[in-house]
Order: sequence, then C-alpha cells, then structure tokens
Amino acid sequence: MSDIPLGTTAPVAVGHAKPSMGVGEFLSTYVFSRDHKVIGIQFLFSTLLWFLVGGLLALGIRWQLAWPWSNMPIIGRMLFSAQGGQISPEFYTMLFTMHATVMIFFVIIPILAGAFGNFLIPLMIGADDMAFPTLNMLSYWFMWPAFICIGLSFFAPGNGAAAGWTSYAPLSAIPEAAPSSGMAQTLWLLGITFVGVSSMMGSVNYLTTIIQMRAPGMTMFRLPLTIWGMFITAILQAFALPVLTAAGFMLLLDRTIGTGFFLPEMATANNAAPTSGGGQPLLWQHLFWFYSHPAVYIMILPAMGMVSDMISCFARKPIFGYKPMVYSMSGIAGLGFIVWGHHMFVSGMNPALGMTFMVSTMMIALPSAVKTFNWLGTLWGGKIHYTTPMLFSIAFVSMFVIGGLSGIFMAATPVDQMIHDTYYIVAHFHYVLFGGTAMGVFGAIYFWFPKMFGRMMNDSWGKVHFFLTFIFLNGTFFTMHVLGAVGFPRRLADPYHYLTFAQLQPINQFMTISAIGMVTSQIIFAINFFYSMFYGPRVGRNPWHANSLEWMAPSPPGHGNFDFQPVVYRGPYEYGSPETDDDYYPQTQPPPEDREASSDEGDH
Amino acid sequence: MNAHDVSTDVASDAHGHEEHGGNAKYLAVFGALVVLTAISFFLANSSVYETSPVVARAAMLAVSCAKALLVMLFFMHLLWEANWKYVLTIPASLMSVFLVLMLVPDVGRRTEKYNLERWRHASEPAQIQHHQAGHGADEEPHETPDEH
Amino acid sequence: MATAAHEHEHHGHIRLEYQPALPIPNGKVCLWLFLSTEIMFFAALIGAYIVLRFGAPAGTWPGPHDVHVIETVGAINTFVLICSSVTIVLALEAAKQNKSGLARMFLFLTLALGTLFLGIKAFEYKSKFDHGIYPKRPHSLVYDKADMYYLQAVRQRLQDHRASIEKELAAKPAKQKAEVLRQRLDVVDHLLTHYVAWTERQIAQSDDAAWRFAQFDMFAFYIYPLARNAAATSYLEEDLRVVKEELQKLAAPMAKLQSEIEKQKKEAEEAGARVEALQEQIEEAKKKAGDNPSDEQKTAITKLEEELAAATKQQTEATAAMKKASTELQGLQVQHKAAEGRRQLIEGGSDSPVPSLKSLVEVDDSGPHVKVHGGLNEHFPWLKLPIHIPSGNMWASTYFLLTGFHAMHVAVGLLVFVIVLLTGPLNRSRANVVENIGLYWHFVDLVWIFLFPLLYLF
Amino acid sequence: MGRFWSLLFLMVPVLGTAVMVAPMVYQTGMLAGHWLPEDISAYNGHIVDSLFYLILGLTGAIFIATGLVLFAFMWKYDAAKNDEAVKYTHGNHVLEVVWSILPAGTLLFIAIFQMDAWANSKMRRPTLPGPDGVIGTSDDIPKPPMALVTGRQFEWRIQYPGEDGVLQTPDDIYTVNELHVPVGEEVVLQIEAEDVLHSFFLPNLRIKQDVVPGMRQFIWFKPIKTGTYDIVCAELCGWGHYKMRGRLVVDTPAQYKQWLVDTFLEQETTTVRPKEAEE
Repeated sequence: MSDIPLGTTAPVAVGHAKPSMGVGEFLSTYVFSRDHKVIGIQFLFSTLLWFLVGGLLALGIRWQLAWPWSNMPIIGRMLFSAQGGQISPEFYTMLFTMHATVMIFFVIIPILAGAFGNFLIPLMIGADDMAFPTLNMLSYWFMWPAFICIGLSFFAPGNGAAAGWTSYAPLSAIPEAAPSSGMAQTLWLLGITFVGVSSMMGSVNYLTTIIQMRAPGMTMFRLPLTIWGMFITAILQAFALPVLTAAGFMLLLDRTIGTGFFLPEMATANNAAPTSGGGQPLLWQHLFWFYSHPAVYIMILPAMGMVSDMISCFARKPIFGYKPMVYSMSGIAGLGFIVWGHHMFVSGMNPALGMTFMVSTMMIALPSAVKTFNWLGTLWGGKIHYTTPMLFSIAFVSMFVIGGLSGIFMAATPVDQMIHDTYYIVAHFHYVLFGGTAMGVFGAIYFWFPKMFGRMMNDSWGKVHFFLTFIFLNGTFFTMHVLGAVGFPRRLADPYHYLTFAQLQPINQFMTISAIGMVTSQIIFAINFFYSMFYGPRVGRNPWHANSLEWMAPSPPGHGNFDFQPVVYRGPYEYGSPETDDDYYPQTQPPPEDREASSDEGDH
Repeated sequence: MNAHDVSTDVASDAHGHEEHGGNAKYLAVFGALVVLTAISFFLANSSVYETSPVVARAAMLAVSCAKALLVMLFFMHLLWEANWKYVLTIPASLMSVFLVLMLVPDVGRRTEKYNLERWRHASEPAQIQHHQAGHGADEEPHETPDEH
Repeated sequence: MATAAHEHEHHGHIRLEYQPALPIPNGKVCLWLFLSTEIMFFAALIGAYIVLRFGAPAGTWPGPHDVHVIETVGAINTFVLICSSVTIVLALEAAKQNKSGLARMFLFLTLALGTLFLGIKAFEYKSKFDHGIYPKRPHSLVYDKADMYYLQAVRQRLQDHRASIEKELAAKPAKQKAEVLRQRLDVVDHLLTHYVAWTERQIAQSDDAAWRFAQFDMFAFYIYPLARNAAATSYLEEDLRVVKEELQKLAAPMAKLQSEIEKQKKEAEEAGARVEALQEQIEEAKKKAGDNPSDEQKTAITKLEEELAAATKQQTEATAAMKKASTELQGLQVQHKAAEGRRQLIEGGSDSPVPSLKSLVEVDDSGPHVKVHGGLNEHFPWLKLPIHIPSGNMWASTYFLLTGFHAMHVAVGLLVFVIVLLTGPLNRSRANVVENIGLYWHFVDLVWIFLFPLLYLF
Repeated sequence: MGRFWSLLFLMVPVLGTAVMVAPMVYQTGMLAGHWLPEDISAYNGHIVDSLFYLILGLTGAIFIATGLVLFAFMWKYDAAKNDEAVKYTHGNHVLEVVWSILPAGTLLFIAIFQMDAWANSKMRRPTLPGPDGVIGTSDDIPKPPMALVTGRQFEWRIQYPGEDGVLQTPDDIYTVNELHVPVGEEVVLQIEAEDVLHSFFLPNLRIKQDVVPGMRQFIWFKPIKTGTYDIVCAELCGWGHYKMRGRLVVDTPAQYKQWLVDTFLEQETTTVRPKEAEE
C-alpha cells in the first residue's frame, strides 16, 4: 500500500502490452473489447467525430440566419447546384433537426454516460470492470445501428429528418407532410430507438456496478460526485427512456401500418389520404417530454459531478457541502420527472395542469442554485491553480448560472407565452448544454487524458483553446437573449420578412461570425488532442495530485485496472487536510494510526 | 450467461437461510389467483357491469392489483426479501402511476375540445347523429355542422 | 458488510474485493433494474391505451363482441399463464433442492404452457385477421364511419369480386367449381343491385338527414352487425314497409296495363283475322271477275279493299297500343322487380340467391348485454366486405400494440427457457439462473394480469 | 495568469449586463427594435412585461452577484498570489439551509404571483351577460369568436361569420393571412389546424397558442392601438414554416365595418372562395 508512486513522471509498465498481436487479438482488444476503458475511449472517439458533424450542421444554420438565401461558400455549389448554391428552406429545417439530434443523442448523452461513465465508474469505485462486460460491449455496438440509421437518413429523400428534434406529430407521423417526412424520418426514429436500447443497457449496467462493486470502505457517501452524477443519470435513463422507446414504436407504427395513436381524425397534409385517426397529437408530446425532460438532466448531471471533482482538486480544498451536493442532484432527478409539462405550456395542454407544472418547474431551480453556491463556496479560501481543466470548470459554473437563471423566465407561464419557441429558449439551452456540459466535457478531457493515454495534453495550447472558445461562445449565445426578448422565433429559415424582426440581421451576422470562430478554435483542441496522444509527456499515476481512486491506478490502467487491492478510508475531497503534510490525502491512504494495521490487507 | 451471474458466495449467502415458500403455499396462491380471475370474469358479465360500469371496472382493477400483489409477494419472493425490495420496486411503480395520472387529465379528457371537423368525422353512435345539432352545441349555440 | 471475492474469467489480474450494497447477486440486481425499465415501458403503452380509449367520443369504443374478442378465451389464457407461473416457481424450488430432473421437468412444463399461451393468442389474432380487423394499412376492412366513402368501398369490393369471378369463369373451370362461381356471381349481382345501388338511390333521393343516416347504419349493420346499432333492425322494418308500399303502388297500374295489353292484343288479333278473311275474299272476287271484271264486281272489290284498309289500320293501331302498353309495363316491371328483389332480400324469397337480411342477423337482447351475430360477411365468408366499427382503427391499434408487445416478451422468455434447458442441468449452482428467468416470467404474467381486464372485460 | 483569468470572468457580468441593459434603455439607432416589441394590448402585454422585468431584475441581481463573487474568489485565492493556508471546511449547514430557503421562497412567490395572469390569459374566456342581463354572474355565456382562424401548410385561413354571426353560412367572409380586428374591443378568436401543428403568435400582444389539428381552442385579447402587426407561426410546420406569415390589422371600428362590407362584396364578385377552391 505504501509504495504506490504518486505524481511521478516516470513511465509505468502497463498491463498486458505485447510487442505484436494478430488480427483476432487486435479485434478483441481494440474493437470488440469488453474492457470498460477501451469501450469508454471508443465512445469518446465516436462522439467527438459526431461533435464535428453537429458543429458543421450548426454552421449551416448560422450561415442561413446571417445571410439568408446567399450562396454558401465552398460547399454551397456542391450541395445546392440546383438552387445556385443557396440553402433551400427544406434543407434548413433538416439542418436544425439533425444538429439537435446529433448533438443530443450522439454527442452529449453518449460522451457523458458512454465515454466518461464507462471509463471512470469502475476506476473511481475501485472495480476491475463493469458488472457485465459483455453487456457493456453491446451497449457500444448498439450505437452503430443508430449511427448507420442517422447517417443513411442524410441520404434518404429530403436529405435527413426535418421535423425538429422533438419530432412532433402529425408532422412526423404523416409521411407526406414534408419532403423528408418519409424514409428519412423513419430512419431517424429507428436511430433514436437504437440509442435508447444502448443507453438502457448501459444504465442498468452502471447501476449494478455502482451498487454492487465498490471497493471495501467505499460507502455511498464516499463516492466522488462524478460517480453520483453518473449514478443518478443512470436512474433517470432507466426510468425515462422506456417511455420514449414506447412512444417511438407507436410513432413508427403510425407511419408504417396505419395505426393512429398520434393522428386526429381527418388530418391531411399535401393531399395525403385523410387519417383515420382518433389519436391525440398531444400524447406524443407528453410521452416525448416524459423522457426528454429528464434527458436534459442526463445531459448535465455527470458534467456537474466531473466539474465538482475538478474544482475541488484545483482549489486544493474539500468540496463545499458534499451531502447537499448529493441531495441536490437527487432532488434534480426526482423533480426532473414531474416537470415535463413546462415544455407544453402553450401546446394546448390543459391550462390548469400548466399551473402545477409551473410550480414544480420553479422548484427545480432550487437544487441548481444550491449547487452553484456550493461551487463558489469551494473556491472560497482555496488555492486555485489555473490549469486548463480548472478554467473550463469555472467557465462551467459561470455559464451554468446564466443558463439556469434564464430558465426561470420559461418556468413563468405568462412570460413563456412570449418567449416559448424563440431564441430565448435557444440561448437558455445552449448556455446549459454548450456553456455548461461542453465546457465540463472539455475540462474532463484535459483532466482525465493522462489517465486514458498515459500522456499529458499541452496546457498552454489548452488555455488558448479555452480562451477562444469562451469568448466566441459568449459572443454567439449571449446575444440570443436579446433576440429572444424581441420574440425572434427559432426554426425560421428567413425571419427578416416579418415587420418585427427585420432589423435583427446585423446582430445575427455578429453571432454567425462568433460561431465560425468557435468552430475554428476547436482545431487547436483537435491538434492538441491527437498530438498529445502520441507525443505528449508521459505521466505517472497521479499527475494532478488528486485523491480519488482512479489516480492510484497506473496510467493508463492495465487490464483489471488495479495492481493492488484498493481500500477506501475517506471521502474523495480531502485536500488540505490537517491530518497530513501533503495538501492531498488519497482515499486509499490509511490514516496514520491505521497504517501499520492495514498494511497486510493492502499488500498482494 | 455471464460469469458474473453464476452463483458466487453472495448468491449462496442470500439463498442459504431459512426455507420459505414451500409448494403448498404456491398452490394456495395459485388457487387464489384462479378464484380472483373468475371473480373479475363474472363481474364483467354480471348486471353490476350493466348498471354501473365504473364500479365494476374499479372492482376489476382492484382484483388485478390483488393478483399482482400475490404474484409479486409469493412467486417473486418479495415477501421474504430484505429491504432492498423497496428500493428496486417502489420508484418504478410510483413513476408509472404518476405518468398515467398526468396523462389522464390532459389528453384523456380531450373530447370536450374536439373541433367541429373532428366531431363531424367522429365515429359517433348513430342515435346522436340523428338530431344533428348535438355536436358541442351546448357551448356554441350558433354553430352547427354543415352537411356537404 | 458483506464482501465477496470476484472471479474474473480470463487472465489473472488480481482479484478485487467489493462491498456490495444489496445482499443479492449482481444478476438479480440487474434483472430487477431491467424490470423497472419494463414497468415504465408498459406504463407508457397502457397509459396511451387509457387516454386513447377514454378520450374517444363517448360510447364509441367497440365492445368485445364487436371485434371478436371472446372473454372466455382470454380467461383461459389467463389461466394458462397463471399455471406457468406456478410451474416456474416449482422449478425454482426443485433447483434449490438440487433436484435437477424435477426442475427441468417443471421448466419444460412452463415452456409448454407459454407456447400454449402463444398458440391461443395466435388463434385469437387469426379470428381478427379473418374479419379484416387490423390497423389501416395496407388494407384492413375497418371503417370508422358509415358514410359515402364506406358505401363506395363496398361497391368497389363487390365489383372487384365480379371481375375476378368472371375472369375465373372465362378460364373454363371444372363443372362443380363453375357452379359455385356462378352462384357467387349471382350473389354479387344481387347485392350490387338490391343492396348497394338501392341504398345509393335512397340516399341520393332523400332530403331527410335522419333517413340518410338510418340507411347508412342499416347498410353497415347487415354487413357486419354491431350490438350498438341494433336499432337498424327497426330501420329495416321501415324499409320493408316502404318497399311493400311501392310494390302495392305498382300493382294497380301494372294490372291495368296488363288488361289494356290483353284488350289491344285481342283487338289486333280480331283485326288480323278480318284482314286475312278480307284478303281471301278479295282474291276470290278477283279470280271470279277474271280479266274483264264487270262494274259490279269492280265496286265490290273496291269496297272490300276499303274494308281491308280499315282492318289493317285497326290492326296496326292495336299493335302499337299494345307495344306502348307493354313498354310501360316493362318500366313498371323493372321498378317492381327492383322492389321485389329488395323485398326478397329483406324477407327472403325463391328468386333471391341471398338469404333474407332479417334471418341473416340475430339480435338477442334477453341477457344483460344485447348480443348480435350474423351478417353478410359471416354468411358469405368469401365476400369480405368492408365493415363499419366506430373507433375500430383505434381499437385495433391499441389491441395489437399491447398484446403484441406482451406476446413478444413471452416469446423472448420462451427462447431463454430453451437456452437454459439446453445448457445443462438445473442443480443448485444454477438456481439463480432459474430465479432470474422466473422473475422475468412473473413480470410477463403481471403485465397480462392488467391487460386481461383492460382489453377483454372493460 | 490568475489575474488575467479573474478579469476575463469579471467580463461576464459586466458585458452581460451591458448587453441586456443597452437595448432596454436606448431603443433608438442601431439598437432600435432590439427589445420587447411594442405592446398594443389593453392588459395582457403589460402583465407579461412586468413579470418579465420582475424576473429579469431578480435573476439579474443574482447573475451580477455570483459573477462578482466568482471574480473576487478567483482574484483573491489564486494559488500563485495567495499565501494563506487553505480553509479546510466541508461546508456549513446554516448556510446551506439559508441559500435553499431564500431562493425557494422567492421562486414560490413568483409561481403563485403569476397564476392569476395565467388564468386570465388561458382559462377565463371573456363572457357576455346571460339571460339575467348582468355580466359576472353564473349564467354568463362565453363570448362567441369574432373569427375562425385555421392554420394549414403554409397559410392562415380566416373566416368571419358575417352578418348573421354564424359560421358556415353563405354570408361568411373569407380571407387568407389577413386578420382585421377593431381597436378597443375584446376579441375572441377560435383557432384550429387542418394538417399539422402550428402556433398562433402575436408578438405585439404577448400571445402564443399552439394550434392542434383535431382541437378547437380560443384565444382572446384587446388591442388598443391601430396599425399593422405580425402574426407569426411559432411551431415548426414543415419546410415552408418560415413563410407562414399573417398580418394583424387593427382598424378603427368604422374602418373595420367598412372592411367587412368591402371584403364581402369583393368576394361575391369573384366567385371562388378558399373553402371551395380546396374541394
């Protein structure tokens, strides 16, 4: 136990590396691997690739909003030769639909739960792998049918689904309702269903692992907040996803065999045969948001956990209010299930129901406030090290405050009448998802990169990347609040022919330029990432002098993760503890009086 | 099957302690289930269903709940399990009931908001259609569905 | 604090110790979590069913008999599933007591009962499919509303039948088959004229909306009777009264025309006889007179010829009058035939290839529920005419959704049973496998416990 | 570098406040029209706006406060400049309780405070006096809609009941994308859709209501200023969603009456009516 090297930069021999391997072995090690670390990294690469796709789709949207109907540079000629290089309105509807779909279902959810969940859970709780490695592998490989379906959707008539990421029926249920409501929409639905199956497999696995496979001494209240975030996320997925899956099947049946769950009588679009119907368009919205509202928390809770870990580590100070942090996350999860109706205030839902949903929605701001105050409390009186992951984490807090506060406007039903489906909403969720989650994810990549690949990423270039991303992010999204106040609706290919919105083009051009800057600055990140993978300085087990279990394992950890039996003596945030001389106190380090007694136990 | 599923020390620990259940108990539960099924079957065909369908339906649902409880307690061994059973069963049950409850007041009672087009094409019983002013006319006396 | 050594199946990194929170194997934890997700899945489906059913316009949801749901079959299936729940729990007991043979026997019994359940389910599905009750696409027979579209669909269907039968007849089939085909052709023609065309005419001619609706209802009712539309039998009485009135109205003018024809015929015949007689007389007179007739003879011949002309004229007039009368009669006869055909369709008769509508549908209102059965579709199963079931498409959608997903879960369970049976003895070491599949199977049973009253009894 | 990063984060509240306040205060020049659009409603818009400002004030205060605190901590506790020992603490229960209860109370206040406004805009449809001739009694009848607005891909079809006050009669008046209402009168509209979802959004009246096929809904408002305003479709309804623009024309009562007459006459001379053209 006592001889674990901490913070050394000497290379550490790793697991079962062999000089050469056959094709079969290569496949079983890197492709069909059942090792949670490999699966996590597979998720990371897949999602980063989709991140690029989603970003480019966003640029398409921004281009159209800044200079509507003008020739798109470079790719305009290739894609829209028929329209002389212009984006067509149907292509625009596809752009925002697929941007949201890709970002939500193929980037944020799988990068948090799939990549970091997989990589970190066993390491941080002291397990050698997930409870069900084969199931874990399947959860990754079930993403591939989803990738393929969504990929094919781009090539189906209409060039991709275009009913919005919410796919509200009847637009999504009547195949004739839009140029891309045919095959493209069906493929979209199939893709989402496969993502659902993958997430469901992952979530039961994570839950079982966290419940059953913690190292001795690792009580639930000694878990790092990252694990709490993953745990609560998994609960949310387990309970909410089946509802979306069921709704997805129903919509699929509406489209294929003529059931009428979401179709009223005699609805018709584009001269399609009138629907037989008897169904309820609002039923889709209820079932969809029953999943997709908790999904909003699925998209932020793990990031909150990771940010808590990073802030505590780089402030060299225990997290302020560990238990309130846990309770507030649980509170978010519990309340998260009973607030879905706030997406439907103006949908024609019973207004009386709107009142109950308004109260519960107001209440969900509360745990978020508690978390923010606790992060500030953690910074207070610490010794803050401005590393790249720390800067991203502070940015998370700062941006999350904006995203959280703008949510209160929407919870207020009368105000929501004005700002629903405007850029106020777009600003709100981009501050939470990009300003929040994406910042957290960038921080986490910089933070755990050494554990994943045994090498450091370049910190200076990391800071440049942070600086540019932060500036451009605010340039792009903060101005959206102003647009929202005017009532500028989202999802319009050309809003400037309205009297009310005609004057808003310059501000949109400013946002588009910022967005181009934001996407461009990610090149720095990509180069840094891939360069460091091969040429970054090698690190020892614990380069950040952090406390949690994953830093006690080799970097990168070999098969089975730990080369010793981890035994946990305290929580993960004992930085600056008066009990030791160091400013950190790893969870596995026995307390002074126990050190003699437990040395046998830890020795193998 | 995964290696982790196969019985380990934990498994034999959990199952080693005192023998519960017993075939006689299972057969008794089986008998109760059959009787309960018969009760709901006869309820549906009785005059209760004719006179007050709501009561009959509530009774049938109660019978179903009783059956479900029997199956869970005895066949699924929940009666003899430790407290973890509450952790793993109650959240899902609450959540599912809540989902259904929240759907009913909104979309379940939507008929009162049917538009005229929809009433016109609603599959109503013929008797109502005969006096054709009936479609939501109580609220909008000046609107009557036109006949093409 | 229970600790467990954790065995990893391949190469030997160190074995780690854990501190599980729950005193049950990981497989069982995972299975219970999986069941939680399943609860939510079925909650969404059942919730959708509830809102769609009770959100349907009041009183339109089809009763079990309207859609060939037989409560008894459902009850039997419930019983089968309960039996299988017992057998699998007995299999678990046997496995725990290390009686592998007994456990395998019980598991096999569960497998057999599960298969029986699916078999009965398949039988039930078939009875729906046979009646054309399934969601709209590609071509279910269910129409939510009896209206002009429905009527046109029935006409189209009959005309399609006609075309295909004629095509088959043209191919000169065996004598017996040809006989059947000819009978069918008669039925189709009879229905096209006296059922479809008649109703179309009634609806086109009437200004009375209530009468039109009654016609539509009656039209749909005798193809596929629904208990809620039992009032259609009284519409049919009304229809019969109208038909009989028409027949009566036709009788007097027809008789009058008939006698007129008789009279004119007689007249024409008499005139014809006279013409012939006169012609003979003239012939004779001419012969007698020879080449040089006398004045007297000339006068006589001229007179006879005048008489002949008069008689001929009379004959022509009488024939024309007769023709006119018979044309008029023919017109009335067509009307009469139509009305008579309709009457025979309703009351039955020797000329009708279709049994009387009155006898075709039996209404039994003696019990607590009004029960009806019969109808053209049942009497001529080959007809498969479109049927009118209010909220029928929605009913089919939800019924097949719920039972379909349940049946899929049953099928998955059966597949797992087979795998478990094939992979070795069921002794104590595999008791937890039996326990896990048992938990899953009980969950499937639980879902059915709620589906049975919701789908069969409500 | 700690100083630099602190100042960078200080920019968030500073610039953030500037960006929100500038268009609110200076609504001229380049910033004209970059804030809540002109409110022409008798009551609803005012309520929504004041709620908006109330929440903006509260959240703005918290935004500025947290931003400044974050800056202060970053500035002060920079490891490179700070020689003090780390404050080893796991939190403070009193603080946690205080900063839970304060926002909870505030949020609950906002929630309850606005319920009445919500009920007024969505639940309490204007009424006409019932048989007893007095408004506000239990026998009041709901005010009949002034027009039926039907959303379809990609236009708003508007149908006025005409002189007899009954829809679906020969004297109905049909227009497309142009809704005329008289100023100063309580307007009730019936909104429906015939294909997919649309949303009837009147920015100047702070009203938005999704239009659902198969559902009949009512909205009501009282314009107090004449002029031409936008009707925006605010729910994605297909590829042509962006062009589904209507005009709300608020006339004086005399102009409105004249317009009704003119439109009816014009419609009688051109025989094709939208409803028929579709069939």
